[in-house]
Parts: sequence; C-alpha cells; structure tokens
Amino acid sequence: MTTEMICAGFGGQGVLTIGKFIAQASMKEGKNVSWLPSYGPEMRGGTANVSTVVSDEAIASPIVSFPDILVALNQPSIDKFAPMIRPGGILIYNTSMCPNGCKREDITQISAPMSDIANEIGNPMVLNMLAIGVIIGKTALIKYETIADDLTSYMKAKNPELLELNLKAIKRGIEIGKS
Amino acid sequence: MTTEMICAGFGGQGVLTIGKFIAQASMKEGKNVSWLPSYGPEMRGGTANVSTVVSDEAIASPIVSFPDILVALNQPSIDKFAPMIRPGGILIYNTSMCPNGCKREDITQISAPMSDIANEIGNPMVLNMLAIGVIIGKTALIKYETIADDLTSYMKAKNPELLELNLKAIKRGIEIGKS
Amino acid sequence: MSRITVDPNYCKGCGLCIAACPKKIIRFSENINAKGYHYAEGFEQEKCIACKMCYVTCPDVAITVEK
Amino acid sequence: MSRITVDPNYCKGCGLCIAACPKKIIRFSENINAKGYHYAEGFEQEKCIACKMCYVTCPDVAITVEK
Amino acid sequence: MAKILMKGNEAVAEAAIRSGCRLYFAYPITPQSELIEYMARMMPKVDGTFIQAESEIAAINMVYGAAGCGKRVMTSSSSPGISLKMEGISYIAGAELPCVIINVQRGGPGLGDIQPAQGDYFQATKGGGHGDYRLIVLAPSSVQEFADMAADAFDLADKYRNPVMILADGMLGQMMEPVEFRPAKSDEEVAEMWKQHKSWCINPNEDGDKKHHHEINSLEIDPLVLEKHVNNLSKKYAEIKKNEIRYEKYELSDDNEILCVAWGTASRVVKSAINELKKEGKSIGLVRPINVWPFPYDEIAKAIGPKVKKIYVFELNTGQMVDDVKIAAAGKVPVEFWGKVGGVVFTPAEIKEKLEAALKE
Amino acid sequence: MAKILMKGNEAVAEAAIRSGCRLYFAYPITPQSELIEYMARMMPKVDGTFIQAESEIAAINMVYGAAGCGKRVMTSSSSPGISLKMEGISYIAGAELPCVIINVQRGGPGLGDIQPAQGDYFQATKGGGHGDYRLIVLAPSSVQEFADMAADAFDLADKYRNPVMILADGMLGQMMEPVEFRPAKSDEEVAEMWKQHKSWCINPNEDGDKKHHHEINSLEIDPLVLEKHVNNLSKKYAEIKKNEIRYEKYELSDDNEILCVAWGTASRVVKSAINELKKEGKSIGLVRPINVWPFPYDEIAKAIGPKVKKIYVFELNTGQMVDDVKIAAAGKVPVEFWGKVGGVVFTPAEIKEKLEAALKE
Amino acid sequence: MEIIATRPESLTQTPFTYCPGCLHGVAHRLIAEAIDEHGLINKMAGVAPVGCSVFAYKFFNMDMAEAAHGRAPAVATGIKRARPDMHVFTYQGDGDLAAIGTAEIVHAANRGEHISVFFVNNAIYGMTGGQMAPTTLPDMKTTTSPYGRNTDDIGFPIRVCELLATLIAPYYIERVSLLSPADILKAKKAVNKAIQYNKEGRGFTFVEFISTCPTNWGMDPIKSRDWAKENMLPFFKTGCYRDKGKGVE
Amino acid sequence: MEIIATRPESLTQTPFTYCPGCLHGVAHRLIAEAIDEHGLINKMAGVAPVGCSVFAYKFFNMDMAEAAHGRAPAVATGIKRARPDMHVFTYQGDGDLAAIGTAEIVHAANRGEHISVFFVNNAIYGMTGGQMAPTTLPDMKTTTSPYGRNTDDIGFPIRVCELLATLIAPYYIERVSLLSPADILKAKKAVNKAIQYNKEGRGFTFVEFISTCPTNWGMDPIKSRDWAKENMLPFFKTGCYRDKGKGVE
Ligand SMILES: Cc1ncc(C[n+]2csc(CCOP(=O)(O)OP(=O)(O)O)c2C)c(N)n1
Ligand SMILES: Cc1ncc(C[n+]2csc(CCOP(=O)(O)OP(=O)(O)O)c2C)c(N)n1
Ligand code: SF4
Ligand code: SF4
Ligand code: SF4
Ligand code: SF4
Ligand code: SF4
Ligand code: SF4
Ligand SMILES: [Mg+2]
Ligand SMILES: [Mg+2]
Repeated sequence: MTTEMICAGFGGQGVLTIGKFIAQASMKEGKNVSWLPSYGPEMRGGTANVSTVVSDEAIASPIVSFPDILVALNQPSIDKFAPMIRPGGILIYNTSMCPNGCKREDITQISAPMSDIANEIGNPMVLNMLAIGVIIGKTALIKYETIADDLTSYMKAKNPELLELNLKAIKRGIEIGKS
Repeated sequence: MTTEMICAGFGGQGVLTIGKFIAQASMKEGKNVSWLPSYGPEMRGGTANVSTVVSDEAIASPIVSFPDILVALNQPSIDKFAPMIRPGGILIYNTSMCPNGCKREDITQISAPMSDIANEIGNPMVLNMLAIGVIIGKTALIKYETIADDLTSYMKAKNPELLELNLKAIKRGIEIGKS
Repeated sequence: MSRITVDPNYCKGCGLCIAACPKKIIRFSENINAKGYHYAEGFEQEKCIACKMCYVTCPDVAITVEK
Repeated sequence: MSRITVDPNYCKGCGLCIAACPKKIIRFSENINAKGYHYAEGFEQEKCIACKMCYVTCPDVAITVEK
Repeated sequence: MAKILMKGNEAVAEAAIRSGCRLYFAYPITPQSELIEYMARMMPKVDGTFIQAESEIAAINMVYGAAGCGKRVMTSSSSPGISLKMEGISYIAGAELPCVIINVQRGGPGLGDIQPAQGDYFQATKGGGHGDYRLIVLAPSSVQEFADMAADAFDLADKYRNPVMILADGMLGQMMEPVEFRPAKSDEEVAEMWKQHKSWCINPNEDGDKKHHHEINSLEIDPLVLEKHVNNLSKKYAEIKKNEIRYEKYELSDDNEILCVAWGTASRVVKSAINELKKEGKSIGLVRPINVWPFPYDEIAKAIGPKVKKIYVFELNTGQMVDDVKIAAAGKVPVEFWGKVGGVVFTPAEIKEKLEAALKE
Repeated sequence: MAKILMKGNEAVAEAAIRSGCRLYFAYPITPQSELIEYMARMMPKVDGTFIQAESEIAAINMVYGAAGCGKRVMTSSSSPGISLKMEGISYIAGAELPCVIINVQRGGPGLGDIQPAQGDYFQATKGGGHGDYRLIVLAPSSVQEFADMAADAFDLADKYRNPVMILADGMLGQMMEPVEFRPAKSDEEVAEMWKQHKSWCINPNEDGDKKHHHEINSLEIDPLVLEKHVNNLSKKYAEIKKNEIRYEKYELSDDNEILCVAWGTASRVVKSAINELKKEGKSIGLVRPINVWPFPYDEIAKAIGPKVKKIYVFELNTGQMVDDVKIAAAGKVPVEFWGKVGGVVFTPAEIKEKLEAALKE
Repeated sequence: MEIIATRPESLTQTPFTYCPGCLHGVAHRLIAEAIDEHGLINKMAGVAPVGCSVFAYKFFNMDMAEAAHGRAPAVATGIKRARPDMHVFTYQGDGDLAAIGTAEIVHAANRGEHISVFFVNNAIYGMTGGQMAPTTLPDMKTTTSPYGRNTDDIGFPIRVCELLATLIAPYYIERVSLLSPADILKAKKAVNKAIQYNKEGRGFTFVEFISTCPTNWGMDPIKSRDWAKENMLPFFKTGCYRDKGKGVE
Repeated sequence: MEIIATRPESLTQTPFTYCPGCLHGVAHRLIAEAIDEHGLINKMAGVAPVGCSVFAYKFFNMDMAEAAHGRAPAVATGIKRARPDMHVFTYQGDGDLAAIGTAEIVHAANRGEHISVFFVNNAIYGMTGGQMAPTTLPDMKTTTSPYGRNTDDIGFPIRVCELLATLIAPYYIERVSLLSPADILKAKKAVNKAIQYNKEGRGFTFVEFISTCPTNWGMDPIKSRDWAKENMLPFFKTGCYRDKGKGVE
C-alpha cells in the first residue's frame, strides 16, 4: 500500500516537520518513505508545502500530484491543494486559519481550530504536532509509540518541558482524529 | 598544377612576406592560392615559416608537408625543412646564414650569399625581395611584372626609393635564379 | 489637513511606518490581506502633519500621503 | 682576483650585462650560439671587481661570478 | 548502521566526508545549497577545509590546486554554476586530476528556474568544455544511490586520475529518503590515501630528491606532444568504457513489447508506470543507465527483446540521452522520445498514457 | 569587388562590419587575436564600438546587453575562452537574443596548444552550456566561406532571435586566401536594422507609451511558465531544422564505394584524398555539413549510395560528429571514424591510406 | 487635498517580492523617484542582478535586462555602448557585486563606463538562504559560516567604495544607509546625484546602500535595522568617497 | 676562486623561453634566490599563469602547477589548503592578474590566503602579441589600442597595490622595479621579505614588479627600460603599501 500526503501552510507553521516526522516514523516501522519539500524563493513569506510518500513498495516518484491526505494549516493551502485530493481521500484542516473551508463532498474532512488548541496546550509551536496526532488518529499510518520514541530520544535531554507539550499535542490530535 | 612552397628564416628576415607576395601575385594571375604561417609563441625569437600553395585547382589543404620549393634564409630552416623537400624539388638558400648548407642530391639547390647581396644593394631589408627574385628566376611561378605592379601600387607614393631598391633586388634575384 | 492611505495590496505589515510616524497615528489593521498580513492603517488622521516619514520608510511603497 | 663566465646556452645577447658592468669588461662574442645570438663574454678579467652587477641584471641567469 | 532520513544534498555531503573528502570548495546556488551548508558545518569537525569561493570559477580552480596535491576534493553546484566551471573542468581532465563534481541540475536554459531537470546530460557526457575529454558521469535515482555514488566517485577518480561528475537534480538534492552510509574512513586512512598519487602530485620533497619536480599541467605547446597526450587520454577512456559500464535492468524479458530507457529521477517515474501497466498484463522493460558515461550502448542493444517494437526514451529535457540510445539501437527498432522541461517532472500517469498509446500503435 | 588576399580572422571581421556589426566585445587569445586586433583598428573608423573586455565572461555578457538592444553584435574567442562563455551563451539562448559568436578552435583539452583542432563540435552543437538550447552552428572550410558566414550568421541570428556560432579553427583563422566581400551595408541600413527587434528590445520610449516595458530575461520561476518557454524554443528549433540544413555534396554518385563525412578544415583534406583516389578509378563521395547544427541527418542517409559499404568520418578530434553520422546511418552501413588530435592536422596522404585500406576490406 | 507622496511612475504596479520590512524596496523607490525627478523614465534602462532583487526587472517601469549572477556591469556596458542615447543603471546585491562579480564591477568602474550602479549591501546572500557574503561581518553567523566568520581563515569584509575609490575614472562614489528615515533622506540625495550625473553624461556613478536582511538574519525588521546600525555602520562608514563634480577625488 | 653568484638551485637547467632582455627572467631569479636563501626549495610549490611566463612550471625547480588564465590565486588556495605544510607562490602577468583574474586576486588577498603572489606588470599582454592590458598607460599604443589608450573611453591603468591595500587581511604589499641593477637589488629585498613572511606563516604577501616587454613595445632591452622608467614609474609608484611586520597598514 502507498499513502501520499501533502502538508501545507504558512512558512512558520512547521509543515515541513509534519512530513518529516511522519516519514521518519514510517521508516522506523519498516516502510519505504520519501519527503520532498517545495523550495526556493516561493517559500519566502508565502506558503510552504511538503509531499510525503509512505509505501510498502519502492517509491517511484516522491512528487505527489493527487494526495490521499492533505493537511492544510491555512486557507491558501486548501485553495491550492484540496482540488487535487483523490476522491475518497482525507482533508485535515485548521479552522483557525481556514475561514472558508472546502466544498468537496467526495472526501473525508476533519477540521478543528488547531491554532487555538495549540495555544490552549500552551505553545503555538505545537501546532504541527497536533496535526500529526490528527493524522495518526484518523489513519493509523504510523503508531503513536514510534513517534513518541523519536521525539523523546531527540528532545528529552534538551528540552523535557517542550517534549511533554509535544506529546500532549499529539495525543490531543489523536483524539480529534478519532472523533 | 600545384606548387607547394615553404619559406623559413629568423623572425626579422621577412619570410612571411615572401610567401605573401608570391601568393598575392599568383592570385592576380588567376591561380588559387593559400598562405599559412607558423604562429604563436614559437615565433618569439626563434624561427618563422610560412606554407604557400599555388594551384590551378581548388586547394585542399594549405599545410605543406613536402614542399616543392623551400626558401631557407638561415641554417635552422634548412635543418628543419630540407629533409622534407620532394625529390626533384628546389632548395633556395642564403649562404650568408647557412654555413652548413644541405647534403641532399636528389633536389636542385640554388644558393647565394643573399644577406651580403642585400647589403650590397643598399638595405638588408630587401633580403626577402631578393629571394622572391630567385624564385621567379628559377621557377617562373609568377611573372616579374605582376609583382612589380603590386609593389609599385603599394609603395610608389609612400616610399619611391625603397621601391626602387626592392625592384632592383628582385631583378638581381631573377638573375641568380636563372644562372 | 493631511492624511495617508495604505494600499493593502502592497503592505506586508512590517511595521516600519508605525515606528517612523512622529505622531503615532499608524497601526496594524485587524484585517489581513490576501497574503495573510495585518496591514497598516492610519487612524486619528487629523493629527497627521504630512511629514511623509511613513512614506519614506515604507519598503513596499504602499503609502500615499495627501495634504 | 675575480672573473665571470657566461654560459652561451643561456645567453641571448640582450646586452644588459654590458650596460651594467661598471668596468666595461663585457662584450658580445663574435661567435653565435645555437639560437643565433652573439652571446656575451668577459674580457680583461683582471679588472673585474666582482660587483655582481652583471649577474644581477642578466635576465637569463647566464652569468657566474667567481672571486 | 541504522538508516537515517536525510536530504540528498546532505547525504551526499556526508558520504563524501566518510569517503575521505577533506577539501570542499563551492559557491551557493539553489537547489544545492544544503550541500555547501552541510560542508560548512561538518568540515571543521573533521579538520577538513571548507571554503566558500568567490565564484564557481574560483571553486573549480581551487579544486584543480587541491586535486593537484592528490587529495580527495569536491565541488558542487547547479546548472548555471556548472556551466561556469567548463574551462576549469577541461583543465582538470587535461591534467588528469582526480576530483568529484556534483551537479544538482535545475531548469534551464539561462537563469531558468530552480526545479529539477535533466537538461545538462549533453554537457556532462559529451564535454561541455572545449577539447576532447570525458568525465565519468554517475546518475543517481535515489538518495541512497546519491550517497553511495559519492564514495564510488572518489574511488573512480583516484583509479583513473579523472574527474567524476555526479549528475543529480533538484529533486534528489531536496528530497529526504532513508539512507545507510558505508563505514567512514579513519583519519589515518584519509591521511594516507593521497600517497597513491605521490609519484606525480604536488607534495613536499621529503627526501630532498634533486629530481623532485612534478608538473600539474594541461599545456603541451608542441602539437606532436599534445597529440600523444590526447591519445593517451583516449586509451584511458577506452579502458573506462571497458570497465565501468553500469546500468540497471528492470522488468526486462522476452515478452517486452516496449523497451524504455530513462535515467536518474525520470527513471523512477517510468518504473512506476511500468508497474501499473504490468498489473494490466503489459510487458514493458526498462534499462536505466546508472553511469551515463560510459554509456551502455551494447547493453541496450542486447536488451531489445524479440517482441520489442519500439524503444521509448523519457527524459526531463527536450531529448538528449535519446541520441545515445539511437546510436545503441542502430536502426533495429524505432526510437521515440518524450520529455518534460522547465523543471516540470512528469507523472507516472503521463508516462503510462504515452506507453499505452505506443502499445496500441 | 576584386579578390583580396586576407587572413581568415581578418576577413571574417571585415565581413561582420560590412554586414552591419557595430558592436564587438572580446578578449585576446591565440589563434583568434587578429580578429580582435582588426576590430580594434576598424571599429573606430565606422563609428562602431570595440571594447577589449576584462575577460571572455565579461565579453559575452556585454554581448547580452547589446543584443538586448537589438543591435548586431559579435564576440570571438578560441576554445578555452569559449568554455568560459558557456553560462552567458545559455542566457543569450534562453533570452532569445540575436548575436554572433566565433570560435577559432585550438587543441585541447585544458590549455592544450594553439594549433587547429575540431574538439569543440560537441560543445557547439549539443550545448556546452546548461539547459536545453541550441546554437545555429556554421562550419566554414575556407577563408571565403568564413567571411560569407559572418553575413549569413547575422541574418540567421536576426531571423530566429537566436545566437549563431561560427565554428572555425586556427588554420582558417591564420591562413590567407583570396576573398571577395559582399557589398557593405550603408550607415543608414545599419542604423535601421535594429528596428526589426523594436517590439521586444531595449530602446528609448520615444512616444512615451505608458506600457513600454521590455524585459530581456531568461528567468521564469514558475516551472509551468518556463516549460512553455522551453517548448516554444523547441518549436523554433524545429523550424530551424526544417529551413536551415546546409551541406555540400562532393563526388556523390551511385558508384561510391565509401561515403565520407567531414566538416570544416578536415573536409578540405578529405577532398584532396578523394581526388587522388578518383584518379586511380575509385569512387568515393563526401557529404560536408556546412551547418553542423542543424545537422543533415536525412541528407546523409540519402547519400548512402547502393554500393557504399562503409561511411568514413574524419575529424580533427577523437570522434564527435561521428555520433551524429551514426544516428543518420541508423545501422544501414557501418560507420568508421579516424581522426587526429592535439592540433595536428592530418594530411591527404594519411586520409588516402585510410580510405585505401577501407576499400580493400 | 493633493497627493504629496505616492508610488513613483518609474515603478510598475507589481508588488515587490521581498520579505516584510526588507529594505530592497526602499532602495527601489529612491531610484525610481530619482528617475522620475530627472525626467528619464523614457530614456532609462536598468539591469537586474541575481539575488533577491532578481525580479527588479518586473518592478522598474522601463526596459530592463536580467543579468547573469555578477555580470550586471558588463550587461550594462553592452547596453550603454549599444544605446549611448539611453541612460543605464544596475542594481546589485553584495554577493552579486562583491563576490562573483568582482571583476565586472572593478573593470566597469575602471573604464569609467557611463552607468549608475546601485549596490545593496546586506552582509549576506539573501536569495539563496543566508550564506556568507564578502561583506559579512567578522564573527557573524550565516549558513556557510555557522560558527561565525573566522577572519583568521577567510579574512574581513570587503569595503567596496574604498576599493573602487583607488581607480581614477569613477566620477562619483558614495555610501549611504537605509536604516532610518533620516538616513533614507540622505540616501535620496546620493541617488539623485548619481542619476543627475548620469543624465549629464559625467561618467561612472556608484551608490552603496547599507541595508538589512530580516529573514536571514532572523530578526524582525526593526531589530534588524538596529543591529545594522550597531554592527555594520562602524565598519562600513557612510560618506562620499569620490565626487568629481565637487572636487572630491 | 669561489663562486659568488650563479644560477640558484631553485631554477631548473631549462633555459627561459623569454625574448632577449625580457625582465621576466630577473623576477624568476629573485624568487628562486629567495627560496634558496630561506631553505624552502623542498617545501615550496609554485603556480604559473597563462602569459609569457606560462612555462614557469618548467623553470622553477620544485612542484609546480600551471593554472588557467587568471586563476592562479584560486589554484594556489587549493594547494595551500590541501598542503598547509608547504609554502606556495603564484607568478602572474598583468593581463592574467589584473584583467581576467581580478576576482581571484582580490578574494585570495581578502581571505589573507597564506601565499606569496609575484606580479609582473609590463603594461601589455606579451604572450598573445601585444594587446592592451589593464595596466597599459594612457595614450599607449598596443595592438588593441592602435590609436593609443583613450582614457575617456576605457579609463586609466589599474594600480593593483593600491587597490589591494584597501583590504584588511593582506600582510605585505610592495611595488618594486626591475629597471636597473640598483632597483633589482631593492626588489630582491622585497621578494626576500615576501618569502620570509610566507615561511613564517604570516599571511598574504604581494610583490609587484615594474617590468618591460621589449618585443611588443618594439624597443631594444635597454631602451625599453628607459621608457618604463620615464613612463611607468611616475604612474606606478614603487614603495611599500602594507607591511604588518613593520606596522605599515
Ligand atoms: C552562476 C550562479 N551562481 C550562483 C547562483 C545562485 N545565487 C542566486 S542569488 C545569489 C546570491 C545573492 O546574494 P546577494 O547578491 O547578496 O543578493 P541578496 O539576495 O542578498 O539581495 C546566489 C549565490 C546563480 N543564480 N548563478
Ligand atoms: C581563458 C583564456 N583567455 C585568453 C587566453 C589567451 N592569453 C594567453 S596569455 C594572455 C595574456 C597574457 O598577458 P600577461 O598576463 O600580461 O602576461 P605577459 O605575457 O605580459 O607576461 C592571454 C590573453 C587564454 N590562454 N585563456
Ligand atoms: S505623514 Fe507623518 S504624521 Fe502623517 S502618518 Fe505619515 S509619518 Fe505620520
Ligand atoms: S511600512 Fe509599508 S509595508 Fe510596512 S507596515 Fe507600513 S505600510 Fe505596510
Ligand atoms: S662582476 Fe662587476 S666588474 Fe665583474 S664583470 Fe660583472 S659587472 Fe663587471
Ligand atoms: S645579460 Fe645575460 S643574456 Fe643578456 S647579454 Fe648578458 S649574459 Fe647574455
Ligand atoms: S531574504 Fe533578506 S534580502 Fe531577501 S527579500 Fe528577504 S529580507 Fe530581503
Ligand atoms: S613578449 Fe614581451 S613579456 Fe613576453 S617574453 Fe617577449 S619581451 Fe618578455
Ligand atoms: Mg546580499
Ligand atoms: Mg603583461
């Protein structure tokens, strides 16, 4: 099976990291993965996006034209990428920054005021972890444990508090995803 | 018919000009001609040489490997090029600067103390005209009149005296060539 | 009587005009423009002395000053 | 007692050493070398003061000075 | 070693350091800047040299100097910057210096854009510089291969005293994939490696040998001497052609109705299309040149199965390698080309469509 | 006009001036320096501009600027200097600017030597610069043709808004042959010529048109826009391929036992050998591509007479155009190559020997 | 009411692509105003560099050429020589002008080429993501000097005005700052003078702007100005290095 | 009798390919002597340029690299960085260093690269047959300035020492002349100092030689020296432009 995902948002929202953590965890779970960011001056001030592919087979092309999953953290990302979601695919979006939402009915939509929830949790920076949680909750693409291990080994020494916030955000995201 | 000629000598001896005047006169007489100098730093201080081809047909290659005529104004030129003269070809050389001459017997050799004769005529610079004369005298490759016209149109206004010396040198050369 | 107009199509909300205005009569709008920036806007325009400092500082040439 | 030797393999007959010698004891040889140059040679070497000016000037490093 | 998720640009830099590269000179350009930035961070940690040169030209000439000392040295750039290195590369090839050059290709011509492309195939394989020389050119199609090729490239460069180019593209440079590194050379190994070049390279005259005089040089003013030199180069290139053909066979069989040829990034997309068509019962094979110079002419000729009615070449350019494929095919079957340009990467669906049309012909 | 005996380097310069070239930027290099020196002498006399640039790179970028004004502009160099222009040429092609570039080739690679060679065929015809672009490449084989090509080159450049290269060599540059010039364009004609480019080039906004805004540019950051641009370039190149194939047939006949293909200086020598063999009753034909890009693939294929058992390609390099000939031959008959390198020019005798051996096979 | 300040005619309507608070825009405006004020809009041609200001060819409302990285002065030379009846300027960043384009700027200046060069010094490569520039300050961290610019290893920032002032031909060379409204007003005078001299055909004119790169410096626009004032101005002294019109040689 | 002056060991036995009276040979000898005197023959590597001194790689008796035209400082950088235990010099002409190689010399100097650069200024391109150099004097005729260098059109000669002295890193910069035995003796001191500083690892050292080109100037060796004294020395002032060892900054 192959899952193709695009994560998109404003420059500072950490969308590249969403893709990276998903790819990294999938890799640890034995999958083939690829991660391809948009790059260059288009990023400046504007929007950033990343294509992530997770597959049991070798990955032919890391370019995702028709995503199975789109994570959109702002409205321009919905406007640009939502039309390309495969019928039956999933759109996860942040209502705090997507006033207009998406009109498609042939896809599953999950939305939450993610920016607000992140602030609630205590740090706007955990927005991307929240999104990861939603993906896990909705799709079981990766296991919570894998990513929790990853984060722990990476942040425990440096910043145990932030680690806690991050894990909290993921868990909260999982809830949203499952609901 | 095709005549291939190499003229060679020290840098200041005007060998390139010999080739040029022969080529120019032949052109005026309706022949196909080409003129190809040695070039680049090898010329510096060292010897200069030029390949001239005169032909009734289109000239395939302007490079002369086996000359019909070699004009050598110094010994190194004999040493370098005389071995390549076609059997039956002609070597014209300047005994003033070629103490060792050339040992080949399968070619016609014409020699004279050309530097001394040039001085006699009144100007060491006419050495190359002398050589042209020898070529004309020996081979009738071009007509005296053609080259005399050329020289006249070119020098009459600027330097009538030098013109006279030049013509004198050519005539003297023709005598040598014929003898 | 003077006033400024900020063109939201150009403004990127950098805040340099706000810092430059001697009268402190520029602020960020509550609205965002198409690029997502809270653009600048003048307020209490009666205080404007048409000193053009806002215009001079604005890197996006978004401001028009009238007098 | 001093003297100079000019190596004809290096000398190009530029004459700079001749101009440089305070004692005027360098001249062009009547012979030419392989490259066709009348190379320099010392004469009246008893006058040489080993000042090395000839060596210093020679662009082809053709001169050896002995003392 | 466990697999690490890494950008191609960083993976190849890391692999180069592990293979003993301690000198790296380059100038920033998108989409290869992560490579130079990685080197900037890492070289000081291994006592290596990183210099951001004043230009690509300076960088390649620094490489010339360091390679002239027999040391493992690398530079990298992207298309316009590589064009600026052409004179320098010709000098390096002429002087027979081992070094590694990476081109993370982008869309051209001119300033073009910064998206992945394969428009520099001709430049890399036919000599974009003047004169008769050849680079060994390796064309990766995954981050893992990109990294592996760094090590291979240094070994090939040393073996043949020849510059080696890795011809990647913006996609391979920017994407992350899992990568596993070969073991790193120890400091001692690195320190010793240059000695294989001691007989010709610049190095201190430790034993005061009066005859110690090595010349790093591509000039031979006497044409007969230059002729000999160029003929020797040709012999070396012939040797490389004999030894260093590398290619991948994918789904080749006697049933193949079409034979595809594609390299680098393009080949991944083609594979994907072949897989799809296989599911539909169509047999299509692929030859992927791994080294694009020397080129697997004979191998492609041999891969033309009995039922193949056409060779289809797909590239991210207007048709470059297709010339080599035509030479390989030598008229046996028609050779068709389709490509995308300007930094646009074709999709598996597009390739599938082209192949389906060809199957129907 | 009477014929004048003139060096190729000078004849082409004179012809360029006569064709309306009033801007010339270059950097000295042997064996093309007489060209720059001629321009230095003559440009002031026609109120033209001659600038000795600080480098070949500066020169080609000055050309970019002047060509961007729609004016007839030229640069020239020899092999290493041409390599330095690769980035600039790619820009000029990308921005579709008309200009003329002369390469008086010498022996390579690297500093090589200064004698005639044909080692830059690949660079000229396949794009030594990055990205997908093409130069129109004219390959003279005599001083007369060299001069004529200057005029042709400017016309082609203007017609297609494309850089045109004249690919000569040290022999053609240095030798004198009789040359007859086409009539010179009048000052008025020269002054008017740029106007064909008025709609896109840099020029004063005489009527104060508010929309007057021309961009000389090769950048398209959006890949879809760049794709379109490159596809348009491809269409233009296809048009050029259709219109601008030029080649010479020499002694072609149905009796030909061998078909030779050679270009430029090399072709002269081959003709000589063919003539000799003709005297001995052997029939050998020659196709000489006059424009080496676009290349006369079909014309060569057609020239393969019924008795031809081999195509023999002779070049002053290690084998470059031979690739194109192989594509043209498409396996119909074997293609053999022989060449000389390093600035050594083969002799008619050597070619004859090769052909005799081939006839005996 | 009357408009007393608004977008100059010499700018197109296209919004700049610069980051918020990036001073490239200020430099653009000053140049455009000077062109307007000298009535040169219809006789001016500009040359854009490769750098963040690569799109300058879209922003100036006149014929523009986009040059290869570093080669703008050569391109401008070609234009000016082809079109002596036009006026020509280049706009270049510090990587473009002081690194890869060193030879071109030195020689255009040395020829006394009749062009105006506007040089934006932000001590970094903005476009490519914050690499070290020739003008990067000692110990300053960039993505290619991650441990700070080590002057023992790679030397000090190049001061371009001082360097060009060793040449004889340049007519006018001045360094200004864009770091405060007052500085911008001074900078405007320098830009106007350069364009005026250009109009009068005096020769080579050069204005260096001390600028910022909020994005790659990782500071907000206001902080980055302060940082530049504190750190760049002491090293890059503003002032006039050559003004033949005023006898400053 | 004892030999008090003869060919230094650091020269090979190969005769120079220069024209008679060409002062390239004097510069070679001074460098070779300095290498001998500092005992560096076995630890020195040299870089030859493209120019008449292209064959310098044959003349210096040590490991040598022949660089592409203008790129010797970059090549030397590569060598020095690869072999910090060796000492490195470049030898360059005025076309090589001050035209095509402008960027490379400025940046090698600016990095304070630990190399010695020897720069032979003969105001012309010797190798290629007498074209104009960046250092060609005003009104001087060359094959590419056949009517004399027109300073209105193409500016004035570049004074490289003055230009490099605007950079901070260079340790030693001096201009000397080779135009008389006395000058040569002074030049020898400068060369020795450069090599000594190089040996001591002090940094970038630079010596410019005012030289001649009898062949392309069309003068005999003695006349060409006189011409240079009269015409070049007033423009290219000899002297020390930087000596950090002596506090000359
Ligand atoms: C030949 C070449 N080399 C490198 C690049 C990549 N490049 C684009 S912009 C740039 C640097 C720009 O820095 P600067 O000139 O300081 O301008 P800024 O972005 O800071 O305004 C570089 C290296 C290129 N496009 N072409
Ligand atoms: C890239 C390149 N451009 C041009 C040349 C031709 N060239 C060889 S030497 C030279 C100039 C040499 O002049 P200079 O540096 O002053 O040295 P000199 O001969 O006067 O000592 C030139 C232009 C070349 N070899 N390579
Ligand atoms: S013109 Fe002056 S007072 Fe008015 S808003 Fe602008 S800065 Fe403030
Ligand atoms: S300075 Fe300009 S861009 Fe910045 S906030 Fe004010 S109006 Fe907007
Ligand atoms: S050492 Fe002095 S005195 Fe002796 S020959 Fe030489 S210059 Fe003359
Ligand atoms: S200076 Fe040297 S080369 Fe010149 S004449 Fe004297 S010995 Fe000979
Ligand atoms: S990256 Fe820096 S220089 Fe470039 S636009 Fe952004 S702030 Fe300005
Ligand atoms: S051409 Fe000039 S610089 Fe070159 S060797 Fe001869 S005299 Fe010396
Ligand atoms: Mg910058
Ligand atoms: Mg010189």
